[in-house]
Amino acid sequence: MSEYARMKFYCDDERCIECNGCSVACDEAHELPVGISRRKVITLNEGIFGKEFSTSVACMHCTDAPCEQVCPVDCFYIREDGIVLHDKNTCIGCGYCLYACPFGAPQFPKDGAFGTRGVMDKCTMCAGGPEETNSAKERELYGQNRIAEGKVPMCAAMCSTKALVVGDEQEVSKVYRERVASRGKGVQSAPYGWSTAYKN
Amino acid sequence: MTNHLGDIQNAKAIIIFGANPAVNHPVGFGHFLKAKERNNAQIIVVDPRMTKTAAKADLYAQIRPGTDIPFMYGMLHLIFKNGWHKKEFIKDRVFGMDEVMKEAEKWTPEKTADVTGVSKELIIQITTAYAKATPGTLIWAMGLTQHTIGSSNTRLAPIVQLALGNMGEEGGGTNILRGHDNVQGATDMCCLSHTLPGYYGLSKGSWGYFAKSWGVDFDWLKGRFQDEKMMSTKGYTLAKWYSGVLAGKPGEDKIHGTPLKALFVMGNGITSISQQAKVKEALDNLELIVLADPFVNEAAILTDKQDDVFILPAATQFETSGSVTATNRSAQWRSKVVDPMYESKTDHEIMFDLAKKLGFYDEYVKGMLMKENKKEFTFPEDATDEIARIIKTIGLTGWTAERLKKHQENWHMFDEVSLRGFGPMKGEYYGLPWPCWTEGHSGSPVLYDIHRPVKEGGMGFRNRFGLEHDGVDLLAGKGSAPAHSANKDGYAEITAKNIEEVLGITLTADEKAKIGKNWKVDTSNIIAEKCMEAGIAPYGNAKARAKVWTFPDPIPMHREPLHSPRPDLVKEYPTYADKPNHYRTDTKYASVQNEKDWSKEFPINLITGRLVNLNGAGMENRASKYLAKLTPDMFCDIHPDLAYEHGIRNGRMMWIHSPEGTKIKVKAKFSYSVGSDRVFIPFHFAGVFQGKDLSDRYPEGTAPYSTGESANTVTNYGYDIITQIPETKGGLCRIEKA
Amino acid sequence: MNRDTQKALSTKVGRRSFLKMAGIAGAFGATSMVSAAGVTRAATEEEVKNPFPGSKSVKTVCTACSVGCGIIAEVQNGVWVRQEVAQDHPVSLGGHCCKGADMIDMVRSEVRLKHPMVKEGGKWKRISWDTAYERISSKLKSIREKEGPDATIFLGSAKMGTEQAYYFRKFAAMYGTNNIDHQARI
Amino acid sequence: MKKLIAYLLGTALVRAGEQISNKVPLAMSDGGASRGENPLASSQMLQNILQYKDGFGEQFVHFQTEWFQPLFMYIGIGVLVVFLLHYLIIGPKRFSHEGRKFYIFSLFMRIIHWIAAIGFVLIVPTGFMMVFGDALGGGALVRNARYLHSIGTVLFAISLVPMFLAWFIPMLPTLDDIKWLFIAGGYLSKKKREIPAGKFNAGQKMWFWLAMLGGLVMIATGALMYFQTVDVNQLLQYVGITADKDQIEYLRLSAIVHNFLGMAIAALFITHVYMAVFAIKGALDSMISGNKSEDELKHLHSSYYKKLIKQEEKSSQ
Repeated sequence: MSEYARMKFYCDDERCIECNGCSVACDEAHELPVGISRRKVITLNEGIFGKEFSTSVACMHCTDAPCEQVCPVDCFYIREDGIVLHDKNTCIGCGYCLYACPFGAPQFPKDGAFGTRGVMDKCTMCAGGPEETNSAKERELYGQNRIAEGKVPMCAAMCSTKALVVGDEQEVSKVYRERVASRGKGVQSAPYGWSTAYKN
Repeated sequence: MTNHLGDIQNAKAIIIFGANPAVNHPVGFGHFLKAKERNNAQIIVVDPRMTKTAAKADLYAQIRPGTDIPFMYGMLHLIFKNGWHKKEFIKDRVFGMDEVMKEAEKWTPEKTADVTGVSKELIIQITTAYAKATPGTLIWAMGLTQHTIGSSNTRLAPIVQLALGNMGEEGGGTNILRGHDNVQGATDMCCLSHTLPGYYGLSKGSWGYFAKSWGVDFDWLKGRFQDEKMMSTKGYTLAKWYSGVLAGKPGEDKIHGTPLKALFVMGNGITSISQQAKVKEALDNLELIVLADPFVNEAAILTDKQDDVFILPAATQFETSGSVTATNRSAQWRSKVVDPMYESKTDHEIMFDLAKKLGFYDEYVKGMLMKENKKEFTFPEDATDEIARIIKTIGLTGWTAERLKKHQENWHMFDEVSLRGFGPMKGEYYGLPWPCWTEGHSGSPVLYDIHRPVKEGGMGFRNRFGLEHDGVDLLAGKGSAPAHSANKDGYAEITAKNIEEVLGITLTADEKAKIGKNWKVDTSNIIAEKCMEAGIAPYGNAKARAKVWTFPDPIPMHREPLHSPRPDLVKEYPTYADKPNHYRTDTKYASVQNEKDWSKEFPINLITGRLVNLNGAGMENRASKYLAKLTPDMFCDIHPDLAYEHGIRNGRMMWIHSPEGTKIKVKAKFSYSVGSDRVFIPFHFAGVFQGKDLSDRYPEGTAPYSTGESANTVTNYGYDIITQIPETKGGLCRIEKA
Repeated sequence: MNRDTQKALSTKVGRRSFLKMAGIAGAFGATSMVSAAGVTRAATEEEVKNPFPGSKSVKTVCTACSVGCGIIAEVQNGVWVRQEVAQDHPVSLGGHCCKGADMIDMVRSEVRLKHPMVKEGGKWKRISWDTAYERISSKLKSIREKEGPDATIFLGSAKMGTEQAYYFRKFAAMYGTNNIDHQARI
Repeated sequence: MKKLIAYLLGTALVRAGEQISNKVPLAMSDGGASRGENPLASSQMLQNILQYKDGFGEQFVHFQTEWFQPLFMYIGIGVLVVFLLHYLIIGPKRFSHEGRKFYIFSLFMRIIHWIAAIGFVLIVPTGFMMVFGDALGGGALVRNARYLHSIGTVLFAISLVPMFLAWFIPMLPTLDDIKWLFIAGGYLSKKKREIPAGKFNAGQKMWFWLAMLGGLVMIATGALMYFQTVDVNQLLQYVGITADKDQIEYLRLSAIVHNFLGMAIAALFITHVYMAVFAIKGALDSMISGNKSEDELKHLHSSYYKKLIKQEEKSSQ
């Protein structure tokens, strides 16, 4: 395990300005149907000075991912670098992963039989799926496989203020610590959402 | 923008008036946030609405719309009183500050608080925070300009910076965030009714210079106009062109010129300018409408005109190449990505083709052939070089196509914070921010910076208005010339006459023969080259004018908006007298303001602004499903308290009525970002007019994914006294449940 | 329920490559490829590196706002297939807001105007460019002759390139009017 | 819709509703939830991350990973084993189908019953298929099972109201039921004797009430999981209940309830099938023809039989 990077997301709410760049970059990069937003930007306390803040939420690619645990058909698999992926051919669209997910990440398009809910779709950290790497089939089902190309996932790469950071846990933690330190405002133990996602 | 976005990271304090970079320039705002992290810079926001920018601010003042001048005077009052101003700087480099000081004395914190609606304590807190942290940068955008006193606003803001000595400093300056991608470039090229490219005026001299530079006969050019007088007469503006059509109708503003019959629009969302009802009426009354756009220009949807409305598919900027000037005066080269899609044609192709049909094609393109006496031109490269050859006023000489392309190819070789180049780009700043005086010049990342030599971007203030006024020297004081200058003091703009004296050089006879009359028309570029060697700014080194003696208000004065919620203050700060022949149309001021107490019937302030997912009239963004889904409907931000008074529920429809009798039907969206005395509406929607859905009027397959009421149907009458920019940020309205 | 993650990994992930990545705040870290043994055919270098074989990258600039963010467009056979990230651009560092992230969609939008049209008797009618030019210019000419050059107004755009804007101003000048303006007025 | 409900429920509730919708949500940039769109995409998502441990999320994960599949397995296998043993050891009851027949079930009721029956035949096995989806390898097979599960539910839902209205009076508990329970319906002995029971015995009543009330809950929870974005708070508001739990919590709770209740229903369904098809030979016939033989009726529904005879005597007098 240690040989590989452990990929994590971190959204800096001091920097996130709800520009929706990440969300649209993702929609666009993977050409998602309109009903799907793999990544969402959420603002709390809008309009209240001193209290408003925004953050970008998507699949966090959790350690011991609960979605993977509850899936009744075992369609999930976790790569050694921690990226949680799933097989759309196996998925039955039951929605259990959504119930298990603390981050509300799994999405369900209305493209199943008779316009019913189809199989689950979620952030792949731009790592595609089980189909052949960079094949047309993979792109159609899961979107781009930027990780295979050695590229940064689209949302973080296009984040306007570099609030959204992705990468190896060590690197992300470093960025986080640097920012906390330079702001000089007390040290939070870990980035927002990490204790839920990564149990540390 | 005097500085640039990366330079904001050098600021120790950032004050933002009427701008919302977090929404309008998100990537630019990243630099603001970095300033906060790296420099512990305080971000101060003064805005009628708690914007996304304010959400990241340390201090925020919810100002009453249209009272920026009182607020800034309130700041100046405290600055002068506490002696926080830079006395040396003012003495050497500013003209007329004493009168500003006198006016500022009146604006005590109490007085300011009363007018602006911001508490006295907060004004003091903000001023202290801002004045004490230098360098501080001052940011503004449309929130400051779109007022009847917009031009005064934009003068007082730099005055604050001058008083604090923040001009010409890294991390300081007045940084105006332009809207569209190439507002700066298009403005520099002066698609404006009162200037020629490069801000050359409409005088006979300017026309003569251009006729010569375009390689056409001046008399031919003159013959194209109605007469020589009209050649030097300002035209109608985008803001009020409708008056030119509606002239003569009862109740309409009188015009001074030919009534308009034909409209040719290329890439302009005229459904997003104020007085939409009038715009619609004007469109209906035209004989010919031509709209060239990649998407349907919604003017075609708005109008009831049944015939002779042409829509031409124009290519996007990704289907052509050329340069684009960013907000910081940097030029970037756009390479063509794909060929124009479908049957669309590039903008210039359409213009060239029409010029052929109208019979002036040869004259039109001749300027591109002149430099090397070519037979054929390549667009845009030869046009870029043509511009570089002609435009001296803002120093575009250095912007050759070759250099701009090299910058683009090497954009990774520039520093984020200073824009300074490395390696092959050493000695140049990214995009060669103008003035870029010569083909070897580095570009000027920070305007009016005297800490660096002219050839590395240094300069003083421009000498433009004579050498003295009322017996006061207008040239800069002793020792305030840019670094390494042959002349350490103030000096006049460089002409053929004074060049030898100011630079302390002697020209050869050959040079004397070639040299132009002055630096603005010196196509030989000898003046600029010599100036660089001597460390002299060709445009002189003068004082900045705090007082503009030719303006209606020589120093900026507060005047209430035409529709003010404070009738008591209207008496104290009345607007201007009506202005006749303002860009060919009579423009009303006092007569509107005094017509009645508007605030009785229309008690709510109406503010408009942008959304992050849309820009301009919004057509190109609403045509994207991903962007349209973020805001599927036109809405109105309304405080729950206000909504409750009117029985309006969250997510339900409401009407907004304007003093002009127009109305729009929009969805109410509860928000605390506005107080209960104002509402906010975004201006990107069109396709619905006063409650009537016009979506069946789109040609098949061209309707955007979302349509809505245009905010500018209800923005109030009112135009800036100098520029005729419409007052969209300081009007009144009445609301009711729909 | 017991999950055999190990099994899933070895069968499903085997043929892809992992990398240590530092995709952080603009730093496009060096990617060290540590590949695992393949069960099926290993993806070729080209397949892994480039899902759009033979495409070229074009540097250009976003048209949304005046910040001037860099865009790298991947073009394959004359089609803009992907909007790439200009992570090394000195102002934007690859960043985009939602509008910028969606530039490719603007160009490829299905609701773009596809051909010239004219409204006749309240109905939109498709016409050729030649017809459009012919009709517009003859109408302009007749208005110009009857009412003078000042009866026409040209509204240009801050979305044009600088050269185009310059030529737009020149167009009005040679048409013979100062009735020209653009968005800087608002 | 709201107007209709207002009419039905009276104005007091509407006023309560108005107060709710005028209540200002603290976070209004919620991806459209305040505009009546997907409640799953609301700003509540953020709080949900923090409150994950306090809500049903972890419990759902716990139940789903540790309990549901084994329990379903035990129930499935257990019930089958018990009945197999019962069949082998005690054996089925046989009644004479000669002689007199009593017309017990009208055609309408039989149709209703069979609609429900088809529904259940679809629902229960497909439910099991989903629970053991991993063993089946997921994919189209299990996905289609999920669709069938929904279709079965529609059939069941159609039958629910008429069945309830027609049978709920005879299904009310009586003293006989206690006696029936004491002797476990007589199924533990081979002896043929009269079992105390009305038209329906206590076992049938249990099944009826579980199928009706439990079924209602199953339909509600299932429908919520199926439609996912139907705003529960909004629905509750229509019936005058103020609640502000987040949608995802309702979904999680639904999943938990649906599974546990599903086990009980599945168990009784199997029982019902076993009884009708195997344990009492010929019992099925009464749901086909509507007739029950006198022998069967006399023994298994003795009280009802007596009542019928008494009525007969009365009418013949």
